[in-house]
Amino acid sequence: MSGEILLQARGITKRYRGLLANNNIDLDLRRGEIHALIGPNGAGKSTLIAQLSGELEPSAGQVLFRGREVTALPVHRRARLGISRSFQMTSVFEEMTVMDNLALAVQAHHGHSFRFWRAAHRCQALNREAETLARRFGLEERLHQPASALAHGEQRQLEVALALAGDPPVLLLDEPMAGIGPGGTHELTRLLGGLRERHAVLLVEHDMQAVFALADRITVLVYGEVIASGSVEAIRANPEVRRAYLGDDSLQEAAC
Amino acid sequence: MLTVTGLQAGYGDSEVLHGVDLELREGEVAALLGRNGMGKTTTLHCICGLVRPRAGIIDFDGQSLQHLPEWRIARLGVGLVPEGRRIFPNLSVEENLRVAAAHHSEQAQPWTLERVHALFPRLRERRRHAGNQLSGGEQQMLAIGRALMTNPRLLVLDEATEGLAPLIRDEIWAVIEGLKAQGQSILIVDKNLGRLLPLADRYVLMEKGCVVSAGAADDLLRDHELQARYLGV
Amino acid sequence: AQPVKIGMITTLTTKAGYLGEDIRDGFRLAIEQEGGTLGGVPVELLVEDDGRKPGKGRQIADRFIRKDGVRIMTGIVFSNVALAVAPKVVRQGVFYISPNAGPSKLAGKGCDPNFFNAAWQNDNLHEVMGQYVQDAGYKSAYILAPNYPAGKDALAGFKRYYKGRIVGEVYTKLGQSDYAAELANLRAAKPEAVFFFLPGGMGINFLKQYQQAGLAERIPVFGPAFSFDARILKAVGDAAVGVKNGSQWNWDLDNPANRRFVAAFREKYGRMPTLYASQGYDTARLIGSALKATGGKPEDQDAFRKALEQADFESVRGAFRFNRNHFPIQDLYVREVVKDDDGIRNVTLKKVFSDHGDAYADQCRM
Amino acid sequence: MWLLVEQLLNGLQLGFMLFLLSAGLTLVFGVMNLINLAHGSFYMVGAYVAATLSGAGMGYGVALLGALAAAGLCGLLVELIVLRHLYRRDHLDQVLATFGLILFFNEGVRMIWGRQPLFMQTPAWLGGSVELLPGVPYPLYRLAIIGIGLLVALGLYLLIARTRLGMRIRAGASDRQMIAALGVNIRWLYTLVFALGALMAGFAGVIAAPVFAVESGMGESILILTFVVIVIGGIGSVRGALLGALLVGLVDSLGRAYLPRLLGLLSDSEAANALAASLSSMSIYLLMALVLAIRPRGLFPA
Amino acid sequence: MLRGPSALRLRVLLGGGLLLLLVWPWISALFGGDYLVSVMTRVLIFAIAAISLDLIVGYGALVSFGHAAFLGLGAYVAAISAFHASEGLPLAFGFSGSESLLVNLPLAMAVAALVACVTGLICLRTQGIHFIMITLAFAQMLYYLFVSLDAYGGEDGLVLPARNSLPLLDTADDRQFYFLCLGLLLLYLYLAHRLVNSRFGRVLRGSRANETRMRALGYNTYGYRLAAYVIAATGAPLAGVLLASKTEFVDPGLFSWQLSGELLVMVILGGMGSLYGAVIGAAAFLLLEQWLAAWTEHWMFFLGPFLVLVVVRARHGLWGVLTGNGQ
Ligand SMILES: Nc1ncnc2c1ncn2[C@@H]1O[C@H](COP(=O)(O)OP(=O)(O)OP(=O)(O)O)[C@@H](O)[C@H]1O
Ligand SMILES: Nc1ncnc2c1ncn2[C@@H]1O[C@H](COP(=O)(O)OP(=O)(O)OP(=O)(O)O)[C@@H](O)[C@H]1O
Ligand SMILES: [Mg+2]
Ligand SMILES: [Mg+2]
Repeated sequence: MSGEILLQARGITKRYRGLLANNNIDLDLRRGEIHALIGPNGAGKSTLIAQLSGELEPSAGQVLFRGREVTALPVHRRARLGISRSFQMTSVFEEMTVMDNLALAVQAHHGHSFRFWRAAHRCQALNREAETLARRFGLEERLHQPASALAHGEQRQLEVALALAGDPPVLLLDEPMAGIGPGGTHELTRLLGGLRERHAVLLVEHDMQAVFALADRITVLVYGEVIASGSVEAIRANPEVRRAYLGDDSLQEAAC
Repeated sequence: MLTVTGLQAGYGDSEVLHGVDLELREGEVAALLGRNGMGKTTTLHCICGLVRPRAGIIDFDGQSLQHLPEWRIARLGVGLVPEGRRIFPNLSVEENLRVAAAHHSEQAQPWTLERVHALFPRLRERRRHAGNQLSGGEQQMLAIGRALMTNPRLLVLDEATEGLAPLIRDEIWAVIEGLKAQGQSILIVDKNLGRLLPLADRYVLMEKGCVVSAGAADDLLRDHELQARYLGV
Repeated sequence: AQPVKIGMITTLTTKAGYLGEDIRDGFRLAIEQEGGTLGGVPVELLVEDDGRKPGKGRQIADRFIRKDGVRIMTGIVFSNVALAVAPKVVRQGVFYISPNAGPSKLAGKGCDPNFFNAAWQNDNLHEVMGQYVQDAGYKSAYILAPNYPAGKDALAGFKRYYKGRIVGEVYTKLGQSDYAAELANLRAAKPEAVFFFLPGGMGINFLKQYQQAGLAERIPVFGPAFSFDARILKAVGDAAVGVKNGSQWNWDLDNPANRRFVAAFREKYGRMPTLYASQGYDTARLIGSALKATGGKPEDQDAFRKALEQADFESVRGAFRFNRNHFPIQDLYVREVVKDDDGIRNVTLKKVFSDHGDAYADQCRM
Repeated sequence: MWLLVEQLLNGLQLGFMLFLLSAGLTLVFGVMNLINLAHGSFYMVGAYVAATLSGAGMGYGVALLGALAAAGLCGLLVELIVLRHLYRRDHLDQVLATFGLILFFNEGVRMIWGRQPLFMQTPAWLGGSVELLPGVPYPLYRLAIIGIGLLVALGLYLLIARTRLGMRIRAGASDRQMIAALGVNIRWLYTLVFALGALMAGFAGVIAAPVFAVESGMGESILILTFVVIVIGGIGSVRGALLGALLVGLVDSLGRAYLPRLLGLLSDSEAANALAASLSSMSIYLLMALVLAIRPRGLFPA
Repeated sequence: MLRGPSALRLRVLLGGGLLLLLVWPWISALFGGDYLVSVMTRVLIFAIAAISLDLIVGYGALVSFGHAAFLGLGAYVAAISAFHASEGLPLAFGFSGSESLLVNLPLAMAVAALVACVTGLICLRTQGIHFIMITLAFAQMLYYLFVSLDAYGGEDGLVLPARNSLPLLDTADDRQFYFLCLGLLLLYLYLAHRLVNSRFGRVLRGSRANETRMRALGYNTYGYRLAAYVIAATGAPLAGVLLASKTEFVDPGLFSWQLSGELLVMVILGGMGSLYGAVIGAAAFLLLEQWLAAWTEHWMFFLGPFLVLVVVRARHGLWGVLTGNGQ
């Protein structure tokens, strides 16, 4: 609990006509910490991520990055500051190759792209970084295939890889494990675990095995409200959380 | 009820399935397993007519499906819960269900809007929302509900519990168990072996577009070496 | 000997395609009547569609001259195409004899020894209506035309001879189809007469809607012949009956050449000739007269020009000669649209101008 | 004062006329996600067939039915032969193909009917005028257009929003394969919808024939207007098409009616006159640019 | 990316095409005079316009239905500038026009860039069909503006005193003018090629494929799009100035949606997103139109189905057919 606070949500509220999707949510993300956000479907997790990343404008509340208010900044400005996200619904560049996908993500972190002359695919710096990323996610054999030709699980891996490009300090991961097979889940868990030192990670995930293995802190969202926040043990033991979200046998399930 | 023999299929120049065989009897639950990208979805899509097989026979109660268009197959009673949900974003939740309503099997107790609402009360609460205004999990429920509304004789579930909260996931498993108990035939792809295998009658294990092992689900449940080799667990 | 090539650039496509068609058909009729010759000289007619686009017209002219070695050109329907094509063509020593478009620029300052117009100067048919409406004693008029140079010229031409009060002068969008708003304003302005110049489909739309608005019985309509040729009348139907329009020609003009032309045209094409057809026919015969006089040698420019200037042919509109700017001096008539057993058609009402020239000849330094 | 009312009516009437065309276009475009530039061709076919039949002495009813059948049939054939292959393609492929169809239809009509415009009589029972306002007769036919437009709007709305057919159509628009996997014969469904759209265009053609010149190429100038309408209204919504059409109709009519006068107040010169003319020509484009600048997805995005 | 065998095919195609263009004047001399030179000059000019359109349509998914407006602007700048120079009338800011390409070309591009900047700011707020229509709207406004510019001929258009000139070159000579156009086309093709393969080009393609993701990655897609729009808009006046010089005539028809539509047709017909496709498309469309029109006056009746056939049969336009990437 000691790392520097990178991203902070203060009193975030989001209303969709009659529906209160987020209600007065406070949340800190610290460097060196994986903060898991769990909650039933429709609790408002993705909505919160969208507000932290800037895709959605909160109805009320503020988002602070390193103590500076960024609530009014558009998505791309926040991404430049180093707030990066992955999408729950896979969102990759379908007709481009895996290589181009990754290179494009890397390129975003190499200053502006108003470079009209030199051939982009010859830029070794970009290519190397892209290849490294591909290797980390086991996509190296797929580098020259269009993303649309990847199986669902591979696309999910690409999705997370795009978010990780350029080593952004804040990572907002919306169900990175979803769609990834049992074996892949293990590897991804290891990979995310390795991110802890240098990043602040917000992890939304329904795979409790992964959450319990990774999270330093867990916040539980139900019907748009935070009902609990604390260590893994505290949350696992919290009867309210069990009733609203975990259910009773989820622990055995996770164990398989 | 369903017999697939020598199924080959691919996309463009690449061949993805190199001869898949599988079998499912009336009232059974079969699990299709394999790591990412091994061809599970492609197999299911061939059965449902979304991908045209290049070779092989798909026999569904004496009807061969491999040349039929997808809507004919659906009318024969194959209901699909697709990977990635594929909810109609511009229809309301209720319309998503109603648009699918049909009776492709003569069930004593057909699925109706009420029964689906009873199964997933959340869908009743959200019934006026547009499909794209649902959370991921809600969409998943809707996709299952939608497939049930066609009253299929064979329900095909592709990663139906992806992205669901544990509690809901449990519910879905319970629903699947309930469906099985009612004699619904189900072909299912899911990564959650712990829940799937005890429920399934038989399994088919795929690796790079081929079936590497098949048999009774209980056997696989006990065979940890096989699991480790082909599923990485 | 090689036949003399005549290049015809005209508008066959777009909504206005039938204008070019009639010019072409009239022209062809003349050739056919002389057994493939004009003035006894074998000719070959090359026809191409300009699609009403000036750029395309220039392109075709280019091809005619360079590829086919054409020395005589004709055919253009629209002024803007003519303005783009004709000056360039005549500069290269080719004769251009216009069967239709006669913009003021080419009649005045921009006149050229090699440019002839066998039809009229654009303003003529408006001027005759101005004079007629003036003579008929209408005290006020509402006038309208599309917002483009020919439209402005049209209203200027009308006003040159009409001295009554103009209670409304409206420029509409080119290609407009709905005129309800203009008609409502028109009704409110309570004019005694309406003069309009709306070529092609625009005129059809206007007249139909004019009648539907119940104005036809109340305020008489006047216009140039362009909106009242035989083919348009078929499309307008009863709405045109009673309208008076100005023209240099009509099917009932009583001269032998015209009688022969009308009969032959009807026989060959199965329809009444229009003014455009008559112009195409006359143009062909004018060229024929010059070919005859020069023995089929347009290369001999001075001789050929001189022969054209003589205009030594029997025009279907009676007396015909050229002004010093190579535009016609001719009689102009007012026709009335009537409905009788032969359908809806124009009958000649009155000769308004005799030997009428145009307002721009003085500016021509030639 | 009455003049203003009359001009408003004119605007409404023009709007409904545009709506009749836009409705079919928005159906095909918004719902099937297909850009069909040849929509105007069906309008033309409708007008030509109606004019021909009524010219041959048949009654208005026969002409109407014949025209609808012809336009619907054209739509059917076009869908079966060409567009069926293009649903999954880029919009621009559809643009090119339907552009080709325009050329084909325009020239085809010219080859069949010749180059001169055709005539169609207003049906006698809709011929006269009614005195809506004291001293201001209003053509009955134009009133009828308003009424028909309203009916069509209502019918279409009900079809799309309330029926199962409408639901299926909309579902197919977003995920063709998925709706097929639920057992809907999407091919025929789309053929049907397309033919329906063509039919509505043909209907608009029949309505327009007595008012406007029936000529080859009559579809294109109005097609652009129609696109303007559905873009302003918001694509794919019948409500948007209706409001867009009315807005365009009003702005265009009122612009033509009052701009010259307004500018005339400022200065009574040729220049003011010319300016008014060009401004009123531009008015609907100005309107569209304005609407889209403020609401980039139109007024009522579906 | 092209697959192995077609890479060779590509070289052969490009080499052959270039060779053909280089010797074209002599070929056409064999076949009845230099008229064919003039035809091909037109093709080259439209190819430039089509390439500039392809830059945004094929790579940025910005389907402009008003691209002809920039072509028209270029043409009018050349014409007006020459008109003032020859009449000796001052134009603006103490500038009294010029008949030199060296002045008019940059001037035309600057004017187009300026207009593109202003309209682009508004147009790019929209997407898809809305973008198509709002670009059309601006082009139409320009069209009506020029229709009502009586000083420059209004609807009748304006005749240039002569072709714009260049030092060391006699532009009035058709062959020299042909090679000028060819040179500019090749130069422009090269520049465009560099552009689409640069980092900027990649960003453009990314924004086309998935804008949400691009923004989440940190790209200000609006800015890049605007830049692309302006860049494309400065290419068209190049063609415009040349076209005005070639025909020595301009008219508001250059702004018409029909011409914008034809440019789009060229790009799609040739195959979007491959710059060579735009060249092929321009050539195919213009030559086919010429040839068919010379053959029958009902040429549209045949051109239409041909276009349909290309779309239905070939996925990536004529260029796809040529390179064997068609299906
Ligand atoms: N655009 C929208 N309009 C109206 N309601 C919306 C909209 N987007 C989301 N919602 C509603 O807001 C609630 C929160 O959605 P959100 O996607 O944040 O849930 P979530 O916690 O991410 O769920 P899941 O775990 O299933 O992905 C849901 O009930 C959803 O129906
Ligand atoms: N649309 C497509 N085009 C080309 N190749 C594809 C396409 N869809 C899938 N593939 C390829 O087919 C193979 C099998 O894919 P499939 O989706 O059947 O795998 P899967 O077993 O369902 O994987 P996952 O668990 O990740 O969903 C993969 O290698 C993938 O790259
Ligand atoms: Mg979510
Ligand atoms: Mg799968």
